[in-house]
Amino acid sequence: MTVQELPGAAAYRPTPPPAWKPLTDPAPLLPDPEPFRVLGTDAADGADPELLLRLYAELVRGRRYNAQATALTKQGRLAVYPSSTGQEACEIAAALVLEDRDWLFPSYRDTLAAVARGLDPVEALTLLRGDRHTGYDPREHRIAPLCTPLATQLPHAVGLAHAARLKGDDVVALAMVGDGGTSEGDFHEALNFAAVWRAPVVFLVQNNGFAISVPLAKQTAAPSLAHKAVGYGMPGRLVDGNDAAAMHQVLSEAVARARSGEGPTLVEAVTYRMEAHTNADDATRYRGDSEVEAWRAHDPVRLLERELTGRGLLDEDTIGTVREAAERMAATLREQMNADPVLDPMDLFSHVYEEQTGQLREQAALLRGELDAEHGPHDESGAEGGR
Amino acid sequence: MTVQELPGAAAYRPTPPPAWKPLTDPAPLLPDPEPFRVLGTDAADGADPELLLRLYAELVRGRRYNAQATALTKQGRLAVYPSSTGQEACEIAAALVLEDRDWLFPSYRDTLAAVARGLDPVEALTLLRGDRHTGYDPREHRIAPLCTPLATQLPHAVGLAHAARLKGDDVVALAMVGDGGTSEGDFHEALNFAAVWRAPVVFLVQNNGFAISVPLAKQTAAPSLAHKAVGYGMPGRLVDGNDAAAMHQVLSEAVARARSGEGPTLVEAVTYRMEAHTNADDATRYRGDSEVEAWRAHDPVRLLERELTGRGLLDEDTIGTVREAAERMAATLREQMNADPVLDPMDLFSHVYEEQTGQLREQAALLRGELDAEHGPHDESGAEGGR
Amino acid sequence: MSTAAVTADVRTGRAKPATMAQALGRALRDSMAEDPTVHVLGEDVGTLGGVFRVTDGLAKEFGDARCTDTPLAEAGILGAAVGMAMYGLRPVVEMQFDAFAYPAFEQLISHVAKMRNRTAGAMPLPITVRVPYGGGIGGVEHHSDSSEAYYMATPGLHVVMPATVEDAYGLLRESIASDDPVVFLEPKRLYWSKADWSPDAPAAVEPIGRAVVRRPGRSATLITYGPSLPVCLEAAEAATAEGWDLEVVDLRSLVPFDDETVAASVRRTGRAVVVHESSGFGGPGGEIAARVTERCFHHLEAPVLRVAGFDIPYPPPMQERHHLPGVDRVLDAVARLQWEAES
Amino acid sequence: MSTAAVTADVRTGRAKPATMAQALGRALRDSMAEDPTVHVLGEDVGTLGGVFRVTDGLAKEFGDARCTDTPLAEAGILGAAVGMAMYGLRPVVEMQFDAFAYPAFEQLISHVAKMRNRTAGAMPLPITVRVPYGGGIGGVEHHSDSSEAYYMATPGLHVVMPATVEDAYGLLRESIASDDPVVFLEPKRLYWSKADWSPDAPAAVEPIGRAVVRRPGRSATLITYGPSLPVCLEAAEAATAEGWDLEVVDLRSLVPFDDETVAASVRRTGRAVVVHESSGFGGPGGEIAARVTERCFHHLEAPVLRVAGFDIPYPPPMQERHHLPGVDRVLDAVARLQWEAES
Ligand SMILES: Cc1ncc(C[n+]2csc(CCOP(=O)(O)OP(=O)(O)O)c2C)c(N)n1
Ligand SMILES: Cc1ncc(C[n+]2csc(CCOP(=O)(O)OP(=O)(O)O)c2C)c(N)n1
Ligand SMILES: [Mg+2]
Ligand SMILES: [Mg+2]
Repeated sequence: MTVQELPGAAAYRPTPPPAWKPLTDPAPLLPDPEPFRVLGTDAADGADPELLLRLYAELVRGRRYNAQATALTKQGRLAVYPSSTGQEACEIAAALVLEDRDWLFPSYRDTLAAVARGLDPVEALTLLRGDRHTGYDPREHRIAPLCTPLATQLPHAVGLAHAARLKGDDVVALAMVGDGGTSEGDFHEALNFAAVWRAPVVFLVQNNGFAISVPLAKQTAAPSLAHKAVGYGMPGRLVDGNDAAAMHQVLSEAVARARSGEGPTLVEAVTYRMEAHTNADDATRYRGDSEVEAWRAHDPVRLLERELTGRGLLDEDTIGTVREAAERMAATLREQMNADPVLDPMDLFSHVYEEQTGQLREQAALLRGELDAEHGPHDESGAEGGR
Repeated sequence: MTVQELPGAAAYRPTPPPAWKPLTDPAPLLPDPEPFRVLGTDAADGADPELLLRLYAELVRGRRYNAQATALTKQGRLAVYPSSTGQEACEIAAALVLEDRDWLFPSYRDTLAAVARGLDPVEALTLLRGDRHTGYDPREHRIAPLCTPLATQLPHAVGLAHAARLKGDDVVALAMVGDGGTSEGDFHEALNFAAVWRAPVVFLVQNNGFAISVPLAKQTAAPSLAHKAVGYGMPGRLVDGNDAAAMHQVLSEAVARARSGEGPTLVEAVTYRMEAHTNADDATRYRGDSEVEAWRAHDPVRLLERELTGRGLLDEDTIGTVREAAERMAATLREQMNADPVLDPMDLFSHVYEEQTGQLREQAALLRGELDAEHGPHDESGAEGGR
Repeated sequence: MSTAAVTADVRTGRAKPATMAQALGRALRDSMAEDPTVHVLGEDVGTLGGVFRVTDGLAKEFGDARCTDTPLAEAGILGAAVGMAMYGLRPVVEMQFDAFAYPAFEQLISHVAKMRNRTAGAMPLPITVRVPYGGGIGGVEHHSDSSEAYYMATPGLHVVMPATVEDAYGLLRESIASDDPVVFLEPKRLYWSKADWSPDAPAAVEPIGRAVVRRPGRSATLITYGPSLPVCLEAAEAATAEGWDLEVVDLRSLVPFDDETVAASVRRTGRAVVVHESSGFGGPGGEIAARVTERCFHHLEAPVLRVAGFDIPYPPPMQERHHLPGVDRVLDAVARLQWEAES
Repeated sequence: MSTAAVTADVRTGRAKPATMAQALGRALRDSMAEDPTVHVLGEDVGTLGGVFRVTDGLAKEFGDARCTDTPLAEAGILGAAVGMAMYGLRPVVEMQFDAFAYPAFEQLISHVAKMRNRTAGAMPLPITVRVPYGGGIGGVEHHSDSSEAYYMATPGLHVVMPATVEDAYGLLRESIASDDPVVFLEPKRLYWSKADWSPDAPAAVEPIGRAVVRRPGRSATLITYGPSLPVCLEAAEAATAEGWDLEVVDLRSLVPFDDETVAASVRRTGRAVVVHESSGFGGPGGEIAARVTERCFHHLEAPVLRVAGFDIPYPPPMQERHHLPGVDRVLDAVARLQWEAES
């Protein structure tokens, strides 16, 4: 249309832009200004004691698991371990709010969530031991492979949840990511797809204050990470990530919301990474003791322990039993991880494609020949210790 | 820290999460629920008549430019043209609010903004004619190359604005993107960097209702695209994109804000693409006439024309003068575009690197030989008509 | 003939002229009809039917849950497809143009290509990524890239490139049926190429991984694929005037690579030229020439030569004919195959 | 010796043992000191000094506006660097690991590589993208990719790979000074390799684009670069026991590629093996073998062979030694160079 073709001024009625209608009402999407808490508040009165005790036992076990895994790096039994010490309430709640048929999408830091969901700790740790990329069948456990490229697992969770919904299956996906990971484009694209598709997904951001050495203030200028939700048209929730009861409640609500077809939720758990980024990291380079100490006073295990003790739900005996169980788990793990995994080098070629290509067959033959020359042709499998 | 190492229960003081302090106050960041308007409202009283007349002349010229460029595709003089008909108020305002030293980052649809900024229309159109990727020196005009990969120009604008700020230069970057482009990861990353760095950038989203055939409702579930701003900690503004006075005011304010060191702003202009996506597109496949007609009643040129006429600032004579100037521009453009561009095929090898690599020299020699064989070795330059 | 009219003919089943775009659309349709887990997703694939109209009619026939217009974000699209495949669907993703697949690169390399391997076979991803690719259609910047070098260098991906209408249908059906991820490169400038083709009894084609001799010959072998096949066939015809009888091998897939067919041809002819549109340096031609030489060294009368796009960013439309390997450039390379050594 | 102690020595100027990581850090420092437009940006490059400590001390010495910890988003980092370069800065971007450069692929391919060309030379982008790359350090999934095939196939990028401490310093200085974008691939497992090196009078090295003969020999040429250079030198030593006198050529850059030095060597020796860690299929070896064969066909006693990483996703740490080309695999390839033909 040229200027000449415009309708005459007489016929012209100025109006507001015709397409303007807000897609959703922003008010209910905004997070409360303070992280939601249960422990130490009146809300704790309504909490189910059994659930609290279960959470407590899991937290203690989780703390012990983290300590044991870190110890295994010192003994050379794990190549690397990114500890979730201090973040156990998030890890445990994420695992516990899901039904068996639901899916968990952990990041590389979330072996504990996988273990709390029931995965064998050794299977959860093969990636970090260095013998297998994924030590378990994701479909059997409905736990996606531990994901190292940050935030890339989030669109997977959306696609899976969407697929389940299309099939009419009652399945929710819960995807975990760090504060640093929220800066990646994949975070944005995943949340947008989820909201547009109303996919049954819960996004759990563990804001532990750092991405390796980079503090949150260099990561975002947002009021909170939960405030990002409104930009996608989904609700954002802010929770005290060290309060296991609060975490359990907020995640349960988000899961229920997803399950009922109302779509995704973004949950920001405010927590803290008590250890270095991994055993290979030196946290003294970028943060002081006083910050760590301040957080130690807000420890998730202690927070719940105090609540339970104060209510008379926990005595020394029970604490002893819980700790013993955790110790047994640790001892088993230690023992299992002390054995060298048995690896077959020929596996390198087994799963690249459904059917080996010509060049893979050639390369397999080459390696076979090398191994034969090394071990003698009698060693049928070529299997050997991993180290 | 294992459970065993935890401080005794007596010494334990539960506290709110130590790190919790909102980075910014969300309230001022949220856009108003209705797009900001000036024309036809009381706010128009305060508008500068000279500015309104200038905007009007530019809108008419812009409309004519769009019509002419579309006509050139029919005559085979442009390979393709993505028209901004209906969006002229956005294009013109974006160009006019910038100082000479500022930078414009246009998307592939924004040749009009570049032309309104003073770029020779032929230079602006070489990309779409098909003779050169970028027909001008971006540094001379402070207009980045028209950007085809959606949203990828946004981080460039941030980096440039940041660099200028580091150098102490008073430079603002204004970057343009479509509603569809907001779904890309680069949009997210750019806005986040801008906010964290407090870079002097204005992000202008032209929400024209469609990304090719995909309507906004399939693109986002957000209350508005401007609501995304809060997730980055920057203010979001919602404007009637067909109201040139409103566009000019809001963008001017955002530019001033950036210039004063307060950081970036996200502006969503609610507008409509009156033509098909490009001349190659068939819009009847995805939208009906009634929607287009509704928007025709809200045409940016007419909206301003009516305001000016109503205020007695515009008479038939002035309208005639303005239209004549637009016609002259169109005639010149037509004429200039009727000439075949003169191209040197050897240029293919001239600007890949500062210095040609060995293989480029070999390949240049090969082409040279072919051209000599074709035209005879007397044709020194190898230059030839482009079609 | 209008697009609609040709389509109508295609649907009747009689062998009638059909374009490659139509055959591709029909392959999608037939795969979706046969297997309810096949889902198409991408930008503008639904209501519009895709910018090349390959997905035309699918949303109407199968609903937009089966053929979905997504938000505009390629990493999100492919990432969502990964999740859908994890749940047992068989997603077919359309990337609108070659260069617009790059935002999805991380998802493709770090997840799509690796998932089967990292889960020891437990979770293969049957995803087909359709990429309209290559030049010759007058596209502006970023609309004409040949990106096969990136994909073929990534273990875990299949890389398939049809060059004929029959293969467009057959290879796409097979790609969708494959439990492995396939990058399916559709030569844009062949979308409107036509062949007599019967949609209801489409000719069976060789499986993925098998190269096909499109023209037998004895003097030298032209090794090619996708958009360069017609160029090579034309060159072979023209070459008869010079007394050369050229064999033309259509690779049809870069991964898997059919060493047998290619090497057998070159052993027979003793000379070879690899022809592709992608840049030469670091492009497929180097791999192909090296493989052929490893296998046929003592049969070679001359080094395997390469005719490829120049090592430059894809030029503007008005310059593209200088960049694209054409018949003359192929014949010039054939002429450099040291024929004097024969006498 | 602790890292700090070695650094102290490096700063005194006397030739003392220095690691490649230290030489790289020193190159950054010297470039920044000399040219105020040089800016370093990336994840953890500031306060932490980078996960490999290459940028250690830079933020302290130059302030965090010159050495900046960015938000965690690789496309954003590289995209911002593009804008900074447009304004006249000279950004040096650190990608934390090879696979974490993939999110920035679109920015790299569609902008960084093309900007000079698309603006007809008006707006070159002097950006250096440092990528710690390759395996052999026991890294888990996604931490050991060799991605040079992607970059070398992209016209407009330089691709540089140091293999020695001296080159690490010299090539990085030159890359930063270059007005063209450089993908600078730092072999992770050589970060801690040492040489006697004088930081205040660093030895001048050959410019980018020049290959260097690291060991002269007459029997055959090993063509290699980056992490595989030490393997080849070791193989050449071991080969003397078999009576082979191997020449070892260090390419130092894939783009530009030094055809002259490589071809001259192979013409002399008549045999060649290309060795690299990157996957073989579609990897640099094919291009190199093809180029060498094109140029040296009648001098070759055997086809150019390739020893490369297998065509598989990079394996878990406990399996990586089977994947990485080692001395034996190189020697086995040398043995297959048809020596019997000589007699
Ligand atoms: C795409 C990508 N870029 C960079 C990295 C390297 N890296 C691993 S962990 C990490 C920090 C992650 O921080 P955050 O998301 O906050 O998670 P946290 O470590 O705190 O659990 C970085 C940069 C990566 N894994 N993936
Ligand atoms: C990364 C990328 N993906 C896809 C495309 C193809 N494409 C060109 S324009 C367009 C729609 C853009 O919509 P919007 O951002 O709303 O801008 P508009 O066309 O409405 O101005 C698409 C999908 C592209 N140019 N870049
Ligand atoms: Mg973190
Ligand atoms: Mg739009």
